[in-house]
Amino acid sequence: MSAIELNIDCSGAQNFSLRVDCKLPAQGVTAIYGPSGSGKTTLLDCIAGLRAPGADSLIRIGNQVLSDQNVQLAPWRREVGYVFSKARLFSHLSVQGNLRYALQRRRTRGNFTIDDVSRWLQLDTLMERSPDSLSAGQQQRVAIARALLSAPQILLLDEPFTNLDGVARKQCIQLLQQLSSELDIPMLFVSHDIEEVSELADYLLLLEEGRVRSQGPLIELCSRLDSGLAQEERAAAILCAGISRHDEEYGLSELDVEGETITVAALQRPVGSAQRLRIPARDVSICRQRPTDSSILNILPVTVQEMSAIGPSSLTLRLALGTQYLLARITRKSAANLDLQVGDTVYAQIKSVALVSAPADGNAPVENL
Amino acid sequence: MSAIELNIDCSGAQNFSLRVDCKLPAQGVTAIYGPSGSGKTTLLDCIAGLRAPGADSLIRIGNQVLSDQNVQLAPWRREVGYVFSKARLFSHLSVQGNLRYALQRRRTRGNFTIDDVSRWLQLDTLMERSPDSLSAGQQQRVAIARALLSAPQILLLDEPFTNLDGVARKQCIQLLQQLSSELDIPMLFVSHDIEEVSELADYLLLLEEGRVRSQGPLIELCSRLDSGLAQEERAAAILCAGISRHDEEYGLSELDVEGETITVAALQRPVGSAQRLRIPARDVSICRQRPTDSSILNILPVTVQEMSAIGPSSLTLRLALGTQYLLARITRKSAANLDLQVGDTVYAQIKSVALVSAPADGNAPVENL
Amino acid sequence: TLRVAVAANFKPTLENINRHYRAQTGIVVLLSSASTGVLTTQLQHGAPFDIFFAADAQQPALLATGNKSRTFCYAVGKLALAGGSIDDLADASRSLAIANPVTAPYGRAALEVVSRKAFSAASKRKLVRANNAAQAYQFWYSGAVDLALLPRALAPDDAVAIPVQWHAPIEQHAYIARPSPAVTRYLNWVRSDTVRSLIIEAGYESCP
Amino acid sequence: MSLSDAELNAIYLTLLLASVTTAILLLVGTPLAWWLSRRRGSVAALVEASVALPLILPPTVLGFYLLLMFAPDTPLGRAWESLTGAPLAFSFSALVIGSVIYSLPFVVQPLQTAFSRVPAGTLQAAATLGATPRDQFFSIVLPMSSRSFTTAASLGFAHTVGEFGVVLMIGGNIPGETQVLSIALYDFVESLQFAEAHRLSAMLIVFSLALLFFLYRREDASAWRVSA
Amino acid sequence: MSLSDAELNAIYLTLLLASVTTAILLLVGTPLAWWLSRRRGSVAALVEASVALPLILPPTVLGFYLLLMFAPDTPLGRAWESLTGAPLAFSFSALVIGSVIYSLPFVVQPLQTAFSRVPAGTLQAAATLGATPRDQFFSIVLPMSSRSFTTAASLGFAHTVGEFGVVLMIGGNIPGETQVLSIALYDFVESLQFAEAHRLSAMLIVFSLALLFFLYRREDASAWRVSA
Ligand SMILES: Nc1ncnc2c1ncn2[C@@H]1O[C@H](COP(=O)(O)OP(=O)(O)OP(=O)(O)O)[C@@H](O)[C@H]1O
Ligand SMILES: Nc1ncnc2c1ncn2[C@@H]1O[C@H](COP(=O)(O)OP(=O)(O)OP(=O)(O)O)[C@@H](O)[C@H]1O
Ligand SMILES: [Mg+2]
Ligand SMILES: [Mg+2]
Repeated sequence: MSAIELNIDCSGAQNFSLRVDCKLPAQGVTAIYGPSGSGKTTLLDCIAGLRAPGADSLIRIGNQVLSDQNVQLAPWRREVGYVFSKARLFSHLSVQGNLRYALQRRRTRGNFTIDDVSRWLQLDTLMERSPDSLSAGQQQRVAIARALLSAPQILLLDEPFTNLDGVARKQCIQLLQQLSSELDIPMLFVSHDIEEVSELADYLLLLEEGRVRSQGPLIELCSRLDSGLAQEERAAAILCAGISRHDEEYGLSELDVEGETITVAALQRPVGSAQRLRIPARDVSICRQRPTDSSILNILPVTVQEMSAIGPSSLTLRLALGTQYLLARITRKSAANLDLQVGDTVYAQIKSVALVSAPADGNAPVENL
Repeated sequence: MSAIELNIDCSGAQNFSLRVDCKLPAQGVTAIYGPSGSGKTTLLDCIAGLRAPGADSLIRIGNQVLSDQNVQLAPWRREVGYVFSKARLFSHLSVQGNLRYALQRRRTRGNFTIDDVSRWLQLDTLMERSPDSLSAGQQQRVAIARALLSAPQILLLDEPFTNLDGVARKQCIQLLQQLSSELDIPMLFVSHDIEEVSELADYLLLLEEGRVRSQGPLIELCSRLDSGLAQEERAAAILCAGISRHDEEYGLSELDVEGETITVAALQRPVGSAQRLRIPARDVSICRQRPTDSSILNILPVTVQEMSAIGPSSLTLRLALGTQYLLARITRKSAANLDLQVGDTVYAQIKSVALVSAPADGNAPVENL
Repeated sequence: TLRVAVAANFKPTLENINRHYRAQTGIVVLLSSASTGVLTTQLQHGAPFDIFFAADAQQPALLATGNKSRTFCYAVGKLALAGGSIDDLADASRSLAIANPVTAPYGRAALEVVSRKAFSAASKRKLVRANNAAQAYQFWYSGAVDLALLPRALAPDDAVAIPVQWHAPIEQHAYIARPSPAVTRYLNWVRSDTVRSLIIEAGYESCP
Repeated sequence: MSLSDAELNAIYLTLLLASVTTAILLLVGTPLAWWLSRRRGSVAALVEASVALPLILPPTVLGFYLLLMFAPDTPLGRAWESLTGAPLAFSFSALVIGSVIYSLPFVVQPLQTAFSRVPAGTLQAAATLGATPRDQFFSIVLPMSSRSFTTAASLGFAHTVGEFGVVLMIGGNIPGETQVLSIALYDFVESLQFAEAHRLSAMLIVFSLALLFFLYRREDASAWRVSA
Repeated sequence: MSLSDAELNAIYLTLLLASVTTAILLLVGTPLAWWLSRRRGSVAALVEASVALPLILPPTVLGFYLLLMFAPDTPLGRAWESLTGAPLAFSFSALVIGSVIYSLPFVVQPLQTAFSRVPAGTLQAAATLGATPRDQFFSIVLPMSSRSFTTAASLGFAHTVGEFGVVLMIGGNIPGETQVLSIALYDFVESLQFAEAHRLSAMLIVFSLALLFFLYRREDASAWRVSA
């Protein structure tokens, strides 16, 4: 498997410095997550060649070296697509002009047209407009379209969805997911929104004060109680499942996870396809006995594997479901009431409507139950 | 009660036009919510005097007319604080220079200093820096500080939290809440994030294609199934509660809502204080009988008041709890299984950890259970 | 103090004259030089000059509007050829600079010389017109032209004198702009034999 | 290399003229450039064209027309004389006025371009903070255009130092009053005193180079710079 | 109002000279301004100062030094003559060279200011799309500086039309070859033919005003404008 290799030492203002030495997968989507000022943008800038890291730094994507002791490829040779956090459109060109600019300089990969991206991102009616007359969200969409059209070897996205509304954000996420898998372009994307991250990313790089706090596949990192992610208010576990049945009567689909069934809103994909599920820790509750007269459809037998305190009043539980893991956040009081211990087998109730599904491979419409 | 009166007709590019005729409360926080390109920024620009609406337009705040047929106050006379979606800092001044700029032109209200705001927004270490060398989130915080320092009569915020990380966002929201109530400055804020909206706003204005889709107090609008908000994936109801007891052993506080008890993470406020609670619809499940061995602490008896289909597979329920309302999202299948009917009395289970509390009046630390 | 305006080509000579005057009387004379045309225009519009030494006779006459008592001849100019012999004037391959015939009397005279039949062989040559006599000298000095027809007063010592009959006499007149005792005293000095010999020494002839 | 009294005087006059002219140019040119940068349409275009006009007239000719305006028997000349008691033509004041008119485009045009490039959003931000247009101008536009002020001032200053056609015509080359360095230099060349001319030119060049060099060398402060 | 042949010729020569000079100025000045706008430090400051230098020498004096350089027995003069077969001094080419040197600062300085104001972020965006610096320059910097090109070109053009000291010195006022309009006009004033001078000036002014007016009138397209 080819990798993105980063060994970067880059200093910023005051005594900030970015010091990163890591390998990231060279396919799929990697999220860069971390507090404001932790060096996320600096990292992308270094990869794009817009900031010059220290002379010993190494930046390699697959077998292409972008920068090492000997070579420092100029930004325009790096075949890097970059969606900046402020759109940075060319104000002297129309929207179409901006897109055409990218197209005229496009690299070999990819063969979609301006029409394609403008359909994907709903830019048709904006084509003749000047960037200055666009709303913030419209500008952001044009910037994404422009970066896509340049058919890069890798796509860098700096908080690309901030100005988009819920619907547009969803569409964008889905689009990028598809493109990443269909065109095999790796993407690095910066976000402050852990939900966004877990919907789009396969791999995660956590930055803190210019250092790597932790890194790993999203699924693994999400359910690890020591990764920092489980501490987040919106912590969630990711499960891999397969579609086992469609229930047309109620507009539902059933998924198989480690032999158990999880019911979600109807998926438009054939039985047998793989599917990723995101299950927020706060949507999971625990009971000793399987409830019978509840609106909750998804109740899974799990084993308490680990318990970790979050603040003075709550606990995060790591629950084993076969070889996979769920997270649950409950109060210390409930844990005491239930007399919960590591090793106990309990039922995890998941409000089915809380399932957020991210297709593991393209095409499935992201519809939430 | 004084009001903000808006009667605006303002045309933009192509055939977009903003046509708004509404009254908003002149205190507290009003959120402007709507899809990208629906005219949110245009509305703020009109209020600030940065765009000139049609000649018949009326903009009045309390008893001060900013614009009508006769007067059109210039932007610099409007005493409007504006946090733009792109920070728009003065690049020739340092951070401190930017803040001082606002201070030197401040209006009569408010008497906090640069030190105060820089403490609130953690700008101390950035004071000497040039805006260009700040990260996106740092810039945004400086912009908020600058607008606050100008001690405006009204504060306009255009997606002010987009570049902030989770922690900073929370702090900012709390800060603005406090300032709004302590200094009695009304705020209009634009956001794409319904969670942000329901945490901060008292009142809501929903825009769609330049028209008011609906408006009203957040609490009312949130629980109305026809407002559009209940359709959102993240729909939530807001409840007003009072603190009734602190449970020191488990770090919890008990709240009284319509005679029922809701348990949340410990609140640092005296028994008797009022407290707002946000309860996402997807966190509420229904059962016919009160479960006994569950980790869920909050189980309330409610009456099904209304049921409305969301997509092919789910329903949103409006549940009456005394004079207030809860929302619950369940699958059609569950409803069928439970044979749920309007008028039924059932138990609503709320995962206590899902409670997001917004203090109705200042000071309480926002800690989630 | 006296303010005296002087055409550029006479300036070095007049400076010399004034040095003597100052040595004798202690009176400082302020010299302002420019082209005759400029100075005339300035005098027409109130320039604060007492006396004006022009490079020709017309412009003082113009200023005096017929009042002969305000003008007088102070020198007669001579031409000299720098850079070659008289025969070279007939050689079209040798470039020649003259002062502008439209504005400068020395230019007019030089044109008359060049137009003589004897030099018609070179009538097709490129005639470089300097703004004034001094510039014609600069052209020659810089090496940009081979020959220059210059006022004797400006020409280098080895320049060849041009016979005065070859062109109309170049009478240089002065105009008394603001008569006063000081002016009269100065003019008396200018007309003295000492000065006349200084003028002749500088390469002019005395007035008829 | 010693200087005669007349030369010292000329240098003094030149520096005085150039400084006064540049100061006035900035005072007059700045609001004019600001106005032009805010306005579009025919009136502004006409004003803009008129500002550039002095450029296309040869300086002596421009000087000639100015002389026609300044002469004691014109309305302007009369008004000036009755106000100040001294005639306008051939005075230092006339030189200043002439130089200002002549060098105006060199100051107005760079400033206008700079002003029109201050982002509208930045000014809007200042306006919402309570800055009146006047205040916006002084607190935002001016400091953001400082580089163009250097350009404008140095072009204006240098051009006034070097300019001689207008000065000669309306000043009359009077030593100690209106004889500036450029005219003195011109005089040397005209009277074929080339050695003197070389000496004066060399001085002028060295001095100006040094001045301009220090003007342009002002490094901008950011030590940390973005590449690309 | 009829024109003599000589005048028509002078007009033609003037327009030719100004056009050629402006074209060369833009060709030479643009890369120079670009280089200066990207560089900081002493070398750049020195170059910048040198570009501004021709301004401070009176045109005739500048012309005199240029003439010394152009004469047939100088290296430059010799090289030119052996290349083109004709002497450089008093040729149209000499006029062009002189005008270019004299007007260079008016073109370089506005362009340099404009170039240095193109936002770094915009160029970075272009670079990540694969634009080489050259490409960035032509596709981003040039179109974004169009307003400054108007300024630069009009200052350069107008200044060449009006300039006569240098032209007179190195051109030699040869009718049909180097006698441009400004010299013809100057001649009228010198020889006190004021009526002729007025006529020619009026023509020049009307023509230039019209030209500049149309140049400056180009409205920018946005009908929709933000106030404040
Ligand atoms: N151009 C610059 N010059 C100097 N220092 C900079 C520059 N840009 C950023 N920094 C500093 O480097 C650090 C990291 O900044 P960076 O922009 O990479 O943060 P970030 O993780 O992208 O934050 P955010 O989420 O707020 O965008 C910050 O302390 C910032 O102030
Ligand atoms: N300066 C402008 N000139 C012309 N049209 C504009 C301008 N700014 C915005 N518009 C148009 O007006 C409409 C509303 O824009 P506005 O910026 O108010 O949207 P918004 O609700 O703020 O969207 P977003 O959430 O994307 O920021 C859009 O169609 C937009 O293209
Ligand atoms: Mg960033
Ligand atoms: Mg907006």
